[in-house]
Amino acid sequence: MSTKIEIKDLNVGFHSDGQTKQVLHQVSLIVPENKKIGIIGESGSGKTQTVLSILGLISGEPGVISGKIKYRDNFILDTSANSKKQWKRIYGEKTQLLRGHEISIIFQDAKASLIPYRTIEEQAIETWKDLNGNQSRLEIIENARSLLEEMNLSDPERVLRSYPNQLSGGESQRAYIMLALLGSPSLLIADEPTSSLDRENADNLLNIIKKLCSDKKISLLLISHDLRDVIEHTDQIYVLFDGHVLEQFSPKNRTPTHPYTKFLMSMVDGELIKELKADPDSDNSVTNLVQNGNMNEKYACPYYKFCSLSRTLSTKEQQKCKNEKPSLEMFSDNNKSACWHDK
Amino acid sequence: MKKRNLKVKTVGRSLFHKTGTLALGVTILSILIYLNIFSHLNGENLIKQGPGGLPPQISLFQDLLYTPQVSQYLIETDEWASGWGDSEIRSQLDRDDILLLKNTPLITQQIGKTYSFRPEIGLQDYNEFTLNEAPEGMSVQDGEITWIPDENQVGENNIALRLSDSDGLEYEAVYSVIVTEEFFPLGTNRRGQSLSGLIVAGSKWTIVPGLIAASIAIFIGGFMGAVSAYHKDQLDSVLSYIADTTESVPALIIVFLIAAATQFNVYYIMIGVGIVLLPSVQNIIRSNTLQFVENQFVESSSEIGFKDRIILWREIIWYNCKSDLISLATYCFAFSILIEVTISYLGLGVQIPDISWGVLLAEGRSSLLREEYWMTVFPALAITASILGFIFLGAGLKQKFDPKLK
Amino acid sequence: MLKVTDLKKAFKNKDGTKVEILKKLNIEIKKGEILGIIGESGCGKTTFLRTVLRLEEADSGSVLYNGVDLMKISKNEIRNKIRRNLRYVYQHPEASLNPGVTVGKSLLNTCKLFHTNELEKKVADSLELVGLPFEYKSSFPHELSGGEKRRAVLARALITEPQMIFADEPFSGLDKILQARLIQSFLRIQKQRELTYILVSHDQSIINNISDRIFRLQNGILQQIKS
Amino acid sequence: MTNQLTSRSAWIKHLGYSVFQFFATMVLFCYLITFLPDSQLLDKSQTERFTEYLLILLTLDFGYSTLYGDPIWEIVLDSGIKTLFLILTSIAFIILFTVPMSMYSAYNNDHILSRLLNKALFIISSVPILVVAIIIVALSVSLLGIVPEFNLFYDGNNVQKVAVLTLPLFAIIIGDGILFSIFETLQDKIKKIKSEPWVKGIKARGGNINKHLVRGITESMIVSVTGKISFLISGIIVVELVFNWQGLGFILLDIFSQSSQRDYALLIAVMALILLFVQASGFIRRFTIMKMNPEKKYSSAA
Repeated sequence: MSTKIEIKDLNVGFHSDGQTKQVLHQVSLIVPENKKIGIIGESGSGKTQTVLSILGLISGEPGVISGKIKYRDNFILDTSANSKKQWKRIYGEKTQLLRGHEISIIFQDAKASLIPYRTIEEQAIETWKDLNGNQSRLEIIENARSLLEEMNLSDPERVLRSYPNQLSGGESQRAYIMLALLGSPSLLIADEPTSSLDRENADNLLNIIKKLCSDKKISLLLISHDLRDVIEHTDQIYVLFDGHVLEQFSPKNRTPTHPYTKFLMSMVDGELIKELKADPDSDNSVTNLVQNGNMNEKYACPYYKFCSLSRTLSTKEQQKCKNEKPSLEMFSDNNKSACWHDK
Repeated sequence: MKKRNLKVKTVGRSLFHKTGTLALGVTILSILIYLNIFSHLNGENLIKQGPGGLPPQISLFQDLLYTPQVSQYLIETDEWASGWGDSEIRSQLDRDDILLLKNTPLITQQIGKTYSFRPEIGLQDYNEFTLNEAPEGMSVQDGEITWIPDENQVGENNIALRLSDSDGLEYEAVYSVIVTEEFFPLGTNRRGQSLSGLIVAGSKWTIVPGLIAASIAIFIGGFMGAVSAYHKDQLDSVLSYIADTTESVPALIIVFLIAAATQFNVYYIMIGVGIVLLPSVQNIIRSNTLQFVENQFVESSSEIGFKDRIILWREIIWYNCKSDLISLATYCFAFSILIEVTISYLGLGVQIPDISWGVLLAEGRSSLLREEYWMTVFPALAITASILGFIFLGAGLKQKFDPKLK
Repeated sequence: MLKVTDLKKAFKNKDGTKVEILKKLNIEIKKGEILGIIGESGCGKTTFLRTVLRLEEADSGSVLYNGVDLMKISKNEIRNKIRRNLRYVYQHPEASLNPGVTVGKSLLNTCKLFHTNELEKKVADSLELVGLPFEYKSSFPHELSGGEKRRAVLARALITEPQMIFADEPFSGLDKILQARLIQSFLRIQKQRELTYILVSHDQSIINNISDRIFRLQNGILQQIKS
Repeated sequence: MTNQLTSRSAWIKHLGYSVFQFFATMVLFCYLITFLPDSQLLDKSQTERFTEYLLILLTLDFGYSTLYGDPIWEIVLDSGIKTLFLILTSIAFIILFTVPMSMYSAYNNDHILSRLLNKALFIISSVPILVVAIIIVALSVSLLGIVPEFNLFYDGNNVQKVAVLTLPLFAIIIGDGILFSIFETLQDKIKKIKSEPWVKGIKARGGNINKHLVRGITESMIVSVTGKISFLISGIIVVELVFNWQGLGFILLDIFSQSSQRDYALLIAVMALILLFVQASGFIRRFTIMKMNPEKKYSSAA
């Protein structure tokens, strides 16, 4: 089936006080047509940069260092094709065309992402004009109201006419999603939409997004730092840690192998906490959360410092973790994981 | 409680190198304090008396700030009156015909110091010049005039240089040198008072008035701002309304009013300056305190067991607003200098027998028309330097005490 | 150890209608246990904690702590005697640390309120207890990371040797690894100091596994789920 | 309630605030001038003087000026226009100067040039307005050979006319740091807007943010300039006196430096006009804030 977005070996870095800090290392990602893909990653894992690179919004120097991004079947970014100046220009132009029309994004805090001094109606019209759509005002408002109704909003009329600070949390979320879907995009990126919500509100927000995407044939790229969001609502999950893709698995068979994903699973299911509760002072392999190696040294495997699996291995195997970089290609069936010892 | 980031609104910005500004501020402040004490000790004999309107005796300043009068004459002999006496006729030459002296001569000298001047002659080919008229003791050696004035040559001494060009025409350039007993580095005003002495005496209005204005503005303004922000009740809206009203009246009018009402007593006027500055201090402290009151910080402090008084005055004001208060205080000092100079210039502040930089500027204004710039330039420099000193002091101290910038 | 009977609290919102947040709450907390309270955001769990500790005045009901009814005694008495034993860790610790002063100084000021001797030692012990290196004594809150700030606030709460810790969403908003380590420290400290925890959160995956007894707070009343 | 109704009542509320503040200040002013010692009015008690001044203020019949002879209305209008000219043109200059500069330095703020710009402005702005004015006069005398006096405007050649008009404006703008403070507020506003999450949202939706940036700048410009009017007028009074510009400041000084038979009616009239300028700009300021942020009417919901 045709792919919507494909990222191949993407490297992104930033200058910070002198040296260049690389944020994304050889990240590869495929979002197939009409599918829901999840990215799980904690703060500093580079998940936001991956999303921004698709939209061409990475600011700062040097930004995108190398890599390829393909949208449908033409390249919007190909650093190997031609000179830096040329591919940067093409990259800028193509993403400019995609933004809003083909790909749209909803950020973390819905209420803060709405224009404070415009009513929702005015914002819808402004968004539509920016995309130089040709519909008249009435059509746009009608379009917006039907979108809001689809998200089972009790009184779309009142929401359309009011300012963001008059709306409740749920209402501003739905209004924000409406604005994103107004340009009828073919790919919706949701960047941590549930991070300030409790479990229940998060679930019904994600259900709304899932329903809308499947009805309108929009493929979804969901980014979250909470594993439960991604497990229940997506078809394929990429695990990001410190700019590296550590694992790619589908939640159906629920058997991730990489120690980091296992650690996240144990936190979500609570086993680790049960063990900690049983004996807080024990330091068996699982509950020993101490650091491997020393703090500011760089190791080949990005997760080595926190990896509880490597503590149980012989020093020879540990050397492998420290010096040879595990790559995503070594995989069993469709569960790719970048670890030497987890098979 | 809504979580709000703790961006504290501060006055001024860290534009400059931290220790540099502080060092500069401290040096200027210490100079001012030294001048204050020095002028307080010397009192009367601080200001030396000399000839009126004397340009600065430091040669660099004199060249920059004063173009001396050099009158030029064409000398013709009148055959008819050959027997009768002075047969020479001087006809005035103005600058546009020819310029006899290209460089400007020094026109002042102290007793006992050697006066030397090497004139650059404007004529193309000329035999060397001779001194037609000169005070005793002045001699010319290979094109350089040298002379050591003694005590009975004090006052104006005319010097005339006689030149003749290739085709025999004779010219004369006449200028005068003023000899003084004392050394007047920056020259004197119309009444012959040494400008450097006047500036030192005038410096007494830089520190003390600022103290009055700053203490009123900082203590009362800070108190009102902190209390009204912390208790956020009816008091808050009343105090803010008063601050808004006081701020709506232009500061200078309040100062004029108080000056006229208290017969130009500068210390009362400084109380007025304090009142004028009070609203801005109050608003800044109020907005800083509000930021703390609105998030959990105050409640968590009271949960720990601190009394309200301690939370407001130590936890919020002393720990966090100290740097703002300091930079506001130094601004008050700078503003009080500015106001004192302005009202003294306009005649509503320090009156004539007394001395202040504003009065000097006023005198300097009239001498501007005679192109005597030193009476304006030096007081202006002194004022700007002291104000800049306080502002740099404020910026430096603020960076030193601001916890955010550590 | 702490018995809450018939606690009631209602809010008047803008258009005058009364909203009953807490309707006749009854709960008894035994010494040394970890009690978890789950509730959606906005169900009044923070109000419950604040009214028990009298940071907010309840409408009616009594809170017995070792026989003393906190509702009856004066604010000063609470501040001098009770506050040191019942400590409250806030939801956003960044907002409860004084940004203008070093961590060590904050701890010292808190310690000075209730103790007079060996202040420096107590500060060093509490830092070491929560797993913060000693050098952090002289660093400012804005120099600390999210996890470290939470540990500094915990150190400030522990310095007065309390018996009970009320914590509002102590672990939310942290990376899983930091969260695990913080939970581990919480549990170790509880073992070491025989503390009683009252943890309030909307995140069931932590509360279910960490607490001995769990209550759900819904439309104003507390139901027990697990004992 | 429809939007129009709420905005009209808010409009009236702001107007009421300004009018009340105007009268409160004027009454206070009338009371304060009773403290001015006046050898001619020794017999009159303060309360009598106060009631007399109040009467003048409320009935607005100022009659003839004892200082200048002709009717007060004429004097105040004539010099009022001159001062208003200075106020408006200096504001225009400030806007022309700060908007491009702040746009430039906000867009490339760590650029060496914009940091230099900040530093230079910071130092220049701490030079008091009096000193700046006198230096400008000194320069104009030595370089242009013109003594900038107001009457030159009538009988001088057009070079002198231009000099008489523009030199005071430079003094007003450069002196007392008004330029720097407005430049700084604008710079912060631009940076703040660019970092707002909803601006990033618009960019991500392919919209352009320029109209929001322009809107933010105009609002911040109007609010900061009108907020600084009373500070600006203080500066203008000094410049009027240094450049002998017969505006309201000139009259104020004449009245205050008199020691007896002060022209109190003229003083009240001049003060009233100055306060009118201040209150008008205060009203514009509050009105702009209300108009530019319509959501402020509704307190933020849960």
